[in-house]
Amino acid sequence: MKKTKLQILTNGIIRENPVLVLVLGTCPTLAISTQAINGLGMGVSVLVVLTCSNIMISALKRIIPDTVRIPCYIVVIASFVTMVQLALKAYLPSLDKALGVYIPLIVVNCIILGRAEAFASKNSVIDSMLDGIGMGIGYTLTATVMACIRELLGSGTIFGHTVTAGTITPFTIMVMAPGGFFVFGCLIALVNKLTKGKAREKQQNKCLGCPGAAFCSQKVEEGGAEE
Amino acid sequence: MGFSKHLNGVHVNHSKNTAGLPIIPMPAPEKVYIPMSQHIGAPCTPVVKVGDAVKTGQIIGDSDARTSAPIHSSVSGTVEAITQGMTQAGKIDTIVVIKSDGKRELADTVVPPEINSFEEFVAAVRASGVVGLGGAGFPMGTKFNIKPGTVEYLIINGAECEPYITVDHAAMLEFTRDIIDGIRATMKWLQIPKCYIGIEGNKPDAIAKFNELLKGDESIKVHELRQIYPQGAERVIIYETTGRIVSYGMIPWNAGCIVANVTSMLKMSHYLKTGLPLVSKYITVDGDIVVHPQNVLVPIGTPIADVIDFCGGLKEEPGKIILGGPMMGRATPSDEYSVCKSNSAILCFSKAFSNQRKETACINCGRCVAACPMSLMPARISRAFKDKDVEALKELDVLYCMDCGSCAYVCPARKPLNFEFRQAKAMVMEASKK
Amino acid sequence: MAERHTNLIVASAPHVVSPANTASIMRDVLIALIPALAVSVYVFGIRALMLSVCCVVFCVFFEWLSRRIMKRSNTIGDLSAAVTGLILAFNLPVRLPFWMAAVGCLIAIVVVKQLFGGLGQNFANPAIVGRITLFIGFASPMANWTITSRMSQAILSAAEVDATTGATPLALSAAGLPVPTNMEMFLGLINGSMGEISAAALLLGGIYLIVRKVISPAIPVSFLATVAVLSLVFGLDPIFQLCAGGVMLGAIFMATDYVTSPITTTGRIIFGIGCGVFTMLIRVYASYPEGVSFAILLMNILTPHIDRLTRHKTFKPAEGGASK
Amino acid sequence: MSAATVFYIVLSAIITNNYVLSKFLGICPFLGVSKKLDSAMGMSIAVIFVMVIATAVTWPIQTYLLTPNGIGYMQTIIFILVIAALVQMIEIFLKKYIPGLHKSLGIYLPLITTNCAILGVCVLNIDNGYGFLQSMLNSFGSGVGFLLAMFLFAGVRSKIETNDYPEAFKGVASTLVAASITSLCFLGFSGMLEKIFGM
Repeated sequence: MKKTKLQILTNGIIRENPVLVLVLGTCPTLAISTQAINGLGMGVSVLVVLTCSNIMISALKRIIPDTVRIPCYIVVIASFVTMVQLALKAYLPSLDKALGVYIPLIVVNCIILGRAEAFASKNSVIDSMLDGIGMGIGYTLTATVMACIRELLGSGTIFGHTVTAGTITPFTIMVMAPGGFFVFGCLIALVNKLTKGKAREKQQNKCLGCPGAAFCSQKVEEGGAEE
Repeated sequence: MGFSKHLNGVHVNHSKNTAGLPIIPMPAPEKVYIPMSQHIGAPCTPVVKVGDAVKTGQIIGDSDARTSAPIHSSVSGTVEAITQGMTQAGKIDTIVVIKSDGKRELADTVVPPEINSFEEFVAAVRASGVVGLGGAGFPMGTKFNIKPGTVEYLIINGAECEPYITVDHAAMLEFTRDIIDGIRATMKWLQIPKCYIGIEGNKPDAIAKFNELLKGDESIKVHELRQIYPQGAERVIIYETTGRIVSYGMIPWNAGCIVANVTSMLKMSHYLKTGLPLVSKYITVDGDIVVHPQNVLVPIGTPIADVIDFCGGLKEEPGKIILGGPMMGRATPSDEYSVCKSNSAILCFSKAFSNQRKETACINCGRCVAACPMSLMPARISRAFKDKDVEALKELDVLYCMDCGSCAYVCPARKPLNFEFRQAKAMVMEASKK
Repeated sequence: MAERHTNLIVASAPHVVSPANTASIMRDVLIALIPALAVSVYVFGIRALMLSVCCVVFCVFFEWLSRRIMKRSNTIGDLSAAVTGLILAFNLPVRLPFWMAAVGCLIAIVVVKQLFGGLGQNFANPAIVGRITLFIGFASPMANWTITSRMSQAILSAAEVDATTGATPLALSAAGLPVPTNMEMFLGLINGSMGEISAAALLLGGIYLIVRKVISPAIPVSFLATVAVLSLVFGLDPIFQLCAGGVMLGAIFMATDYVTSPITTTGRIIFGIGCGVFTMLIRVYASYPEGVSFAILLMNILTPHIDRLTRHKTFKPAEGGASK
Repeated sequence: MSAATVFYIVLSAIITNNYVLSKFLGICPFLGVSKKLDSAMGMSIAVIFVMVIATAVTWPIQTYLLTPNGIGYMQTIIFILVIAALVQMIEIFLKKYIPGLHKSLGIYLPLITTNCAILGVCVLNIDNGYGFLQSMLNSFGSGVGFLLAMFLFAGVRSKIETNDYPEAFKGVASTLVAASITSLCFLGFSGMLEKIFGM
């Protein structure tokens, strides 16, 4: 069944949300979601890199030889990441500082390589762009929502604006590592609940988006690599 | 002997209410229902016809199979029917129904056997119809049919570790001499140099009596067992008396031992002396609703209900009737079934007593681990069983479980652990067949 | 003809069971906690009782609610939620706002226990995790100690100097100030978390549990012994270290939680030693004054490995055949 | 560099700044390969191996090639390519010369290229201004920290894998909650190393 353009765009927002359904890009999401602004910043950075690299890879898909496609994808992605990194450094130095090492790590963010391998290398430039935007929005929304929850509970603010701070003692553990894992787990459970378990089936089938699937020929565990 | 560690077990309330009571013979009932399969091995075929007159001790069923034991009439009278019916084991079996004439006349064949050789001894043991009377039901003639001189230890199991049951105790006090004679005959013909009589420490009078009669005999020793369940389990009593370990899939003979129940030994001894085969069984009748708990000598084939009536009946509607001890015995669905060779107790419990198990979640308390005489990890086996993880079950040695029920007894979550393990064992066997 | 019974109950052997069941075990734990609760009410006043009741009620309520939302059987009858509530209360300072205590109960019961499938399936002790999350999440209210006139002179005079801290004996010791006498420490005339102040009362409860065979002495003994030995190694007063902070409460009531501790005696001894070592390491070196709960949580996490390595060897001949 | 500094760098990378549980690097394998202890350990050892080698290669590249030539901004591209090439080479090398090790680590190696902990440690070594030896120690410590987290979590998962979770929490969600509780206990050690080594 061929998807319409709109479906491609909205696919990534809920139904195949890269973070909550495909469980990709967990590391930066967990790490930077302590403040809503960081979540948004990270989300937009990923959105930009994802869309650009999707377009580029889709455009180059006939030129890139199959055997070395992964290194090529990496070079493309790394170039865009470097651009974003330099742009942030120049125009939003405080955000760059807050996101720190996680900006260069966008290179190994499984979402981007995963979409390159799973979608952009097989679809038209327009479709790939829409997919990139959709997935990027899905990622941005998730990172921002998660960051908002953690910031509200852990510091009593949202985007730095006081909400409950001062009236209710903030539960600071929410902005620490355990809070990150916990809120993430709860959000995934929420999506499971909303999609009545359909999301979970996709979570189990890790290979759907795992870039490792491209390299990996053997089963690491059950539910490891297929194809 | 080079062993110091004792096996684990559980402290069970002994509830030996009938201890010290004499064994009262029960008169022949109106009819006896004798199933043709009362032992492990091939079932017997009836050798009598409907309408035949039979006498007490006459063979009514026999088989040619190596592992089997003949079955004798327990009363004198006429064969009323030979039918297919349900037995207490929950199986359909041939049942010989004999209408008693009330006289219990002995058959002409009841004469002491003449024994001059090992072969004659084994034949006599087989002819006595004795099987493992502690509950196992393994034919004694088959057990003794080994190459003489290959066994180092004869172990007489007088542990009677199950609560309530006291018939072995009573028999040991009443027929001490006969038991010793049986042991000596066995040791002589099977060329066994050493014998241990294992008796649990809660029967000091029996221990004293044996010690008194065995004074000066170094080859037969009484071994006082600790008062902890299950000392009477075969692998446990072998280890506790000799320090030897019988592995899964092995029989005691592999470890140079033969184990016999004390009542089996007594019944065999009686046969050697009088020629009267196993036609009646000592049975403890007890439980919270029995009017007169006591030890009874019951003709085999007597319906359970008749035995209960003989003990004054029940105070209230029963919830459970258990054949055997409360730890390993079988709950019978109906009291119409008849008493078999391997039964040693009939325990009747009220509904309130019977409904005491409500399963909750395992809390990992470790009581089962501390209780298991085989040093298994019941909590983990239960988990692996729940996960249907055959590999883990095998690795956890579930096959070594001997179904003693210690784990389920102590479990505060009331999990039917040994029942699960029985199914787990079947799963492992099934998997290894493939 | 005798009366026939053909509808008897058929169930698998064994047909008798030991008297202890989950609820009776939990009831025993609750009973064992009473002396410590009494001391706490004596020292801190009636709010100690109120906070305890609050925690128990919230825990039981959350247990009931979460089971209901998950459409599962009601399990509040096994009293495990009540035990968690009371132990969690014992880990809180007496003036902690009720709503914060409720957050702790929510984490303990819902997040740590019911999310993992309920009683017996959690890998970390609910009360411990509840305490740690409160301790880190609400750092200053959780360190807001209360001084009452029934406490040791050392604490009262320290409080006069600096009325805001109301320091615990461990904090006094860390600051190099005079500490309460060992007798005062043992009896519990000190401040600290509500239920952990009185070593005497907790020991009384522990002895009750051991006598009733609810807990095996393996974990408390190895835990306390390790703390004592390491105190000597670090040149500290072992009695003080044993009575201060949450060691007694942890060793007797939290480390012994069946679900989250090893199942064999050897495993339990290793577990207790591990708890003792990490407790002392954190006390001596880390920035937190107290390490009992972190130590127990770490050992909870290590428990599957301990269990794996301390499995009983099946009773069978070494070479697989019959041994002679 | 004193022995105390060596221990401090290694131990703080293992415990207080644990890559997985406090810096959230390498979460994918932490969640994906921790089901069984064997594979968790295999993966961890492969990670330590690659981390150390990757640092040994990237640190000199940055210090002697990129920085002097003013092309520090090429860091990301160069590093990821180097790591990818390195992993390939290690795999080929192992396959040819140490087949035994290849057999046990081989299947994990390809997955490591995109393990963000590797690139993360290389970049952080530069960002933190570590010297070569410090970088190597930090990489080794970080790898061992990853191993420790994997070891602890594999135990936890073996215990809880077949629990009766609520419907919505089956799968990854409950694993994350378990990770949350596991990461709690690492917080208890904060400040400890500074005090021990007087940093």
